[in-house]
Amino acid sequence: MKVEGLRRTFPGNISVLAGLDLDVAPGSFVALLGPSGCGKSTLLRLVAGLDRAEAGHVTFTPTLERTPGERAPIAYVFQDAHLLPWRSVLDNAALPLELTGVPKAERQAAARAVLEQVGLGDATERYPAELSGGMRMRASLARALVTHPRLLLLDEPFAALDELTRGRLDDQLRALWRKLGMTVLFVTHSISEAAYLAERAVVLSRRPARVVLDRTLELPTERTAALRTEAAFAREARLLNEALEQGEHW
Amino acid sequence: MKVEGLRRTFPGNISVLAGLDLDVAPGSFVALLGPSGCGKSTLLRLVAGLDRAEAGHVTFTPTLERTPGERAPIAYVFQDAHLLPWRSVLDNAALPLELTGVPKAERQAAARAVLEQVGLGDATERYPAELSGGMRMRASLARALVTHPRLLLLDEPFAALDELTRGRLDDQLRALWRKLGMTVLFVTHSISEAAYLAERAVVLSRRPARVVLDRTLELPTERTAALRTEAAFAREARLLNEALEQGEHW
Amino acid sequence: SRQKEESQPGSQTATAASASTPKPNTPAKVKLALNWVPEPEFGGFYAARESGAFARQGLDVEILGGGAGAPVQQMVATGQAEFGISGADEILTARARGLDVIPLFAVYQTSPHAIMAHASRGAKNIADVLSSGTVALEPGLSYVAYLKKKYGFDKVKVVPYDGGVARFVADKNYAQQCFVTAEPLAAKRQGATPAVFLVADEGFNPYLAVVITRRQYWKEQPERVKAFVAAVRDGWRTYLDNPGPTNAVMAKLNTTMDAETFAAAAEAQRPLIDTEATRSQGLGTMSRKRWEQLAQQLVDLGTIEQAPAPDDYLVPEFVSARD
Amino acid sequence: MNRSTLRAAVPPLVALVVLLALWEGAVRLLEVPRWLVPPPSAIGAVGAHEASALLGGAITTGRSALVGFGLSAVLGVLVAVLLASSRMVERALYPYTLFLQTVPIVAIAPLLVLWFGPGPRAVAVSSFIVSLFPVIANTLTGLRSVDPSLRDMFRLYGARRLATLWKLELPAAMPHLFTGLRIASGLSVIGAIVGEFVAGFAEGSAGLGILVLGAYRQLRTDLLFAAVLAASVLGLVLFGAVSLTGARLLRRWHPSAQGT
Amino acid sequence: MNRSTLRAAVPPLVALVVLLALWEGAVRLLEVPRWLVPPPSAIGAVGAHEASALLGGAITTGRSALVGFGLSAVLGVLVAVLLASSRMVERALYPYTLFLQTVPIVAIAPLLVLWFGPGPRAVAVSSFIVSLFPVIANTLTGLRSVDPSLRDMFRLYGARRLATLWKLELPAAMPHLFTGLRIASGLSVIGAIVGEFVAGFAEGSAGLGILVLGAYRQLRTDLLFAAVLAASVLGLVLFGAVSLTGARLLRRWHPSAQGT
Ligand SMILES: Nc1ncnc2c1ncn2[C@@H]1O[C@H](COP(=O)(O)OP(=O)(O)OP(=O)(O)O)[C@@H](O)[C@H]1O
Ligand SMILES: Nc1ncnc2c1ncn2[C@@H]1O[C@H](COP(=O)(O)OP(=O)(O)OP(=O)(O)O)[C@@H](O)[C@H]1O
Ligand SMILES: [Mg+2]
Ligand SMILES: [Mg+2]
Repeated sequence: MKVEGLRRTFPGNISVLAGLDLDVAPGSFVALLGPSGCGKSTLLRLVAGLDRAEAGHVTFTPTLERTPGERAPIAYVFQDAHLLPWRSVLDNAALPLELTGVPKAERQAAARAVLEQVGLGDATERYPAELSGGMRMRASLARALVTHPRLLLLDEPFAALDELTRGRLDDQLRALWRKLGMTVLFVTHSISEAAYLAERAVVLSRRPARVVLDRTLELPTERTAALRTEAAFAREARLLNEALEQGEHW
Repeated sequence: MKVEGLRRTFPGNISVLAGLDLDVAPGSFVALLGPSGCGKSTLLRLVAGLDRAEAGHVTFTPTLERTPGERAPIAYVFQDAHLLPWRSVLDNAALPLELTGVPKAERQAAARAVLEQVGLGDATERYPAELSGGMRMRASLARALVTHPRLLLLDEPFAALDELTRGRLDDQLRALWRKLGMTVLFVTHSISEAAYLAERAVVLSRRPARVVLDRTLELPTERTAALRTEAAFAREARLLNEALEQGEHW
Repeated sequence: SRQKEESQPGSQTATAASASTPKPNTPAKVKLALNWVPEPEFGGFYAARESGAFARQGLDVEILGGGAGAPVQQMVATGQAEFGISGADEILTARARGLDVIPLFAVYQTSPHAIMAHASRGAKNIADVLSSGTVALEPGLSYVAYLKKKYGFDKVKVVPYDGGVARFVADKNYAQQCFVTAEPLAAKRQGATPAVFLVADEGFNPYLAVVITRRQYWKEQPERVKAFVAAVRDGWRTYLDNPGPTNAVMAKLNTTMDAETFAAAAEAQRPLIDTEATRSQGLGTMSRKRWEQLAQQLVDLGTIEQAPAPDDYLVPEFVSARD
Repeated sequence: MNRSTLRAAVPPLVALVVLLALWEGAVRLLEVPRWLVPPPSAIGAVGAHEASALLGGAITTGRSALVGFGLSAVLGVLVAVLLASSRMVERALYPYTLFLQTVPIVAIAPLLVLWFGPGPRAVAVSSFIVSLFPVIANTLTGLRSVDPSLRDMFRLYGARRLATLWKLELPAAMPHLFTGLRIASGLSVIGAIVGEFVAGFAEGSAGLGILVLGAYRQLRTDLLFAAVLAASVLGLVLFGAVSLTGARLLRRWHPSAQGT
Repeated sequence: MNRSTLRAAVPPLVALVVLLALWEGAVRLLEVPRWLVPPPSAIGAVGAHEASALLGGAITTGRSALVGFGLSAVLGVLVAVLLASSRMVERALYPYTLFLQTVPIVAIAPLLVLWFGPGPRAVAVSSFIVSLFPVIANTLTGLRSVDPSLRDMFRLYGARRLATLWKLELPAAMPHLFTGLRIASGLSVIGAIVGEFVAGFAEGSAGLGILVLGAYRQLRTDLLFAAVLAASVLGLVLFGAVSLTGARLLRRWHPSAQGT
């Protein structure tokens, strides 16, 4: 995936991206950090093709056209849950499969499995209005994971979760990535989460977003809770933190 | 504030609170932790009087009736921003004052000041749909702070914010609390944030929520970033973490 | 002497009335409610206004144009208007329902209600028309009920009358109810050749365009009512003599009707208004016997339960004892 | 008919009784003539006396209204979907759908009768024309009000036009759509009655419109009111059916149906 | 009239031209008799010829319709607010507001004429009655659809009933309300015309309803169509004004007005 010279300005002359470049190798796990309002969500939307840039473009090699039989090439966990209020959690999670024509029994089984993974196994029949904030985000995550996408875009999926749940889902996400090898773009505000999860971290500056730091993390592939206390981890976290502070004052 | 035997069950026999007791001295700063979906938001809603318990009650001493001239006795930062989509950020932040009859010039000045504090000084004229997720939460926070409430309920207000902004707002919130001496109930998923901010931490178990740990933190009143690296801080954090893990398995 | 006055020709009555009542300084304001838009059917009323006949009687008359289903009788009964225009059968029905309205002056001596069919069918009378094809009739009208009772509608297909003549023009086997001064002219204008048969010739002939007032008003203002009737009679005389100027006035109010149609309709209705009876009794005359006969017919049709006593609603001043 | 449905019927019935009592009292006290505003008791009496005519009329009219309403519901949604397909199409055509609503039925009745023949068909078409626009207008607003983020989500997952319509737009538009149907339910009855004024009388089964017209002509105000009330009951039945369906469909997720 | 307004006017005008061309062509090709469906050219000709009568009629009718529409808008919102005040009140009274919609105007015309006198007043009331219900129904749905969390927020800050109504419920109901007003705009014109059929004729200013009635009687189909078109134009003007106002008010925050 190659992002070249991306420019996006909102009405009112609000320049969010002013020529951003980013090159992401297939199968890599990239964490995206940056101050609130800097343009992370905007970038993700542009990558997903949900918004149009004034200049620049995003190209995918290999192309991200849907292949026959594939569930969905891209999945996106939005910053807000965006569930369909008239559907149960199960039917919400099964939606992407439904849209690609997977038979009912199969898609429900798949949705149930992934809901179990995110800890919503006992809430499959509830409606979004009956969930807590964190449960809604988890349902939304399940909806994204159910498709086994080739490109997974996550916009602060775990912000509303307690640290235990979050840690558990971190581990699951990384395991899934290692198993399936999809490309992951992960927006987070948590430096330690970024360091723990990603292979590579990109820190953006204040609006208009520019790349302050683009670093391949020097950490082992196998990651466990123990990693968080290691020196290498602390160094990476410090580097990220410094870059963030630097980006604040750009 | 005294919570006694609070019980709340949602349709479908979902017991969320099954007799919860909590005693909060006026002017204290309490952090509330617990797994996702355990009932924290429900508890806050009950305390705010937005929901009715089947049993038990919440009493306030001194009473929380609005005194003449007071802006609003309670303020609440909801887990989702809940801004009025048809109002600019400024008018959203000024809303509670508008509802208590503060004259226009005065309330706009107050709103502008508090928006400046949360870093939205240059977005006052924008509409909610034109904000990033983090900016929306900050606008919502500004709306709560503008009233100088006697009881401030915060439901994960900083979850969507980057760590720098979050740290800055943490400090501001604590400064405000020390200056005004209101009672604060602060729901968060971040153990370090809880330890850094609060005088006292309450950890809840899984649904139905029970108090696993209720501890007055042994930390100095004066808190700076340096505190985070001290041993006392680490100890408190470890205690909270243990309680959370314990609550998971209850 | 009353009777004598009545028997005199209309114009003389008017002069006599105006001579006997001193002209008030400020004319009395009254309202006349029509049951349709301005058309030759109401020519005499507009003529009375335009020629100054109302003014000479000390009246300032506001003419309220109506539309389809204008509730004229109710307006008169409740005092919304002092005078109104209605049909004799409707007046009797209204009385049976408790509206105390009384007839004063009948414009049409012969009812203009008719059935029209295409001349090409060669029908000689209504019985012929009703023996085949389609006929459009409006439910609830007393003359329709009369025809039904007399001939039955077994051989003809009855469809609702829609107020227009479009389907008539389109269908050679289509007949419909009509007002001799209206639909036949419209149909002719579109190239059809209608044959028109009066319902009156079948023995059902209610007065039409009858001026009514409220009994209460007659009691309180007998002179004014008489003056009004006199002016109306004057107006109709004026209109029958020379409809042109009044037509021009009405054409301004009702722009949907062109000058030729106005003239043609005025001509078509003349024999229905100016009859042998009016030549001897004066325009607008009504006979007690015809009212009684009509009342009996309505009872026979089941429209009303019992015939009202003639003395309850017929005021001798306006009714001829002769036939 | 379960318990809660029964309970739901109490307030309108209480209101009805209060209303009727006030009416009867007012008419008696003010000595309003019966031919002007008959008291409910008189209307009830004539209603009982003419029960079979009224029932027959209600069935005839109700059938036409139901067909008209059904057509409106189906075609209204279809047209709204078409209009919602692009702003261009909406701008070009939406104003003209309004045309249907501003045409006095009486003016196009001859065309209706020519095309559909006198009787129930033309009446149903009249009912349809009169009740169509509210369905279009409300459904269109509903389709246009879909949360853009949800739209994005569907686009992302490669949803086809039809799937987006079926699984996103129409469900999201439901609350609006049902408001449109509620309005259409009443209008379809009035459309049928007005249609009957002009085009409706198939021998042997006079609809309420014919009854109204006849009663009006004959100044039988009590019968007139009875027929009008029968029409209202028809409208209420349709309205109630629409509302119940709506409440049932929306109950678990839309605030407008909460607490019903 | 700025540029974007002008640009917005292009699609409907193009649609109009296409429509008229099709119509003219069809009428000529199929040799439809002029008294049945006149071609647009004939309607245009008679429209030009009777321009002053049509204009006068449109002004008379328009005035009544405007008054009726205004009353509907104001009272409709008030009634909806009343109904929204409690489920009990809604259940008890909402069905009866439907009554207004199912009453054939002809049936209550005598009452209207008696209470308001023949002429513009009664016509305006007729327009009002016909156009009221959609405003009620839509506003009510709108008021009921307010996000419950926003309601909570207002409760928390001790908002009084009136402030909640004014600052939360009505703004939130705006998209629904404007849909109701759009429907009411067309209905108010038809209500005025039907009112004129029965009650409308004040000297010197025959409304479009009277023109329609007369033209119909005289089988002047071209004039009839011209009058009906004039009525539609009236409706469109009202509709356009409502839509523009709505779009302006909702532009910055509601998806239904985005991209207009
Ligand atoms: N209206 C409702 N109907 C049914 N269940 C509900 C309803 N509202 C909340 N719940 C359930 O109550 C439980 C507690 O919800 P609550 O929002 O209080 O959780 P929470 O502690 O705030 O979680 P989170 O950290 O994820 O926000 C959840 O299991 C939720 O599914
Ligand atoms: N529709 C819009 N109109 C105007 N400005 C917009 C619009 N959408 C986004 N913006 C602005 O663009 C900027 C970037 O927004 P974006 O959502 O990408 O931020 P973000 O990096 O995701 O922030 P956060 O971490 O708070 O979610 C913000 O300043 C926001 O106000
Ligand atoms: Mg964002
Ligand atoms: Mg919560």
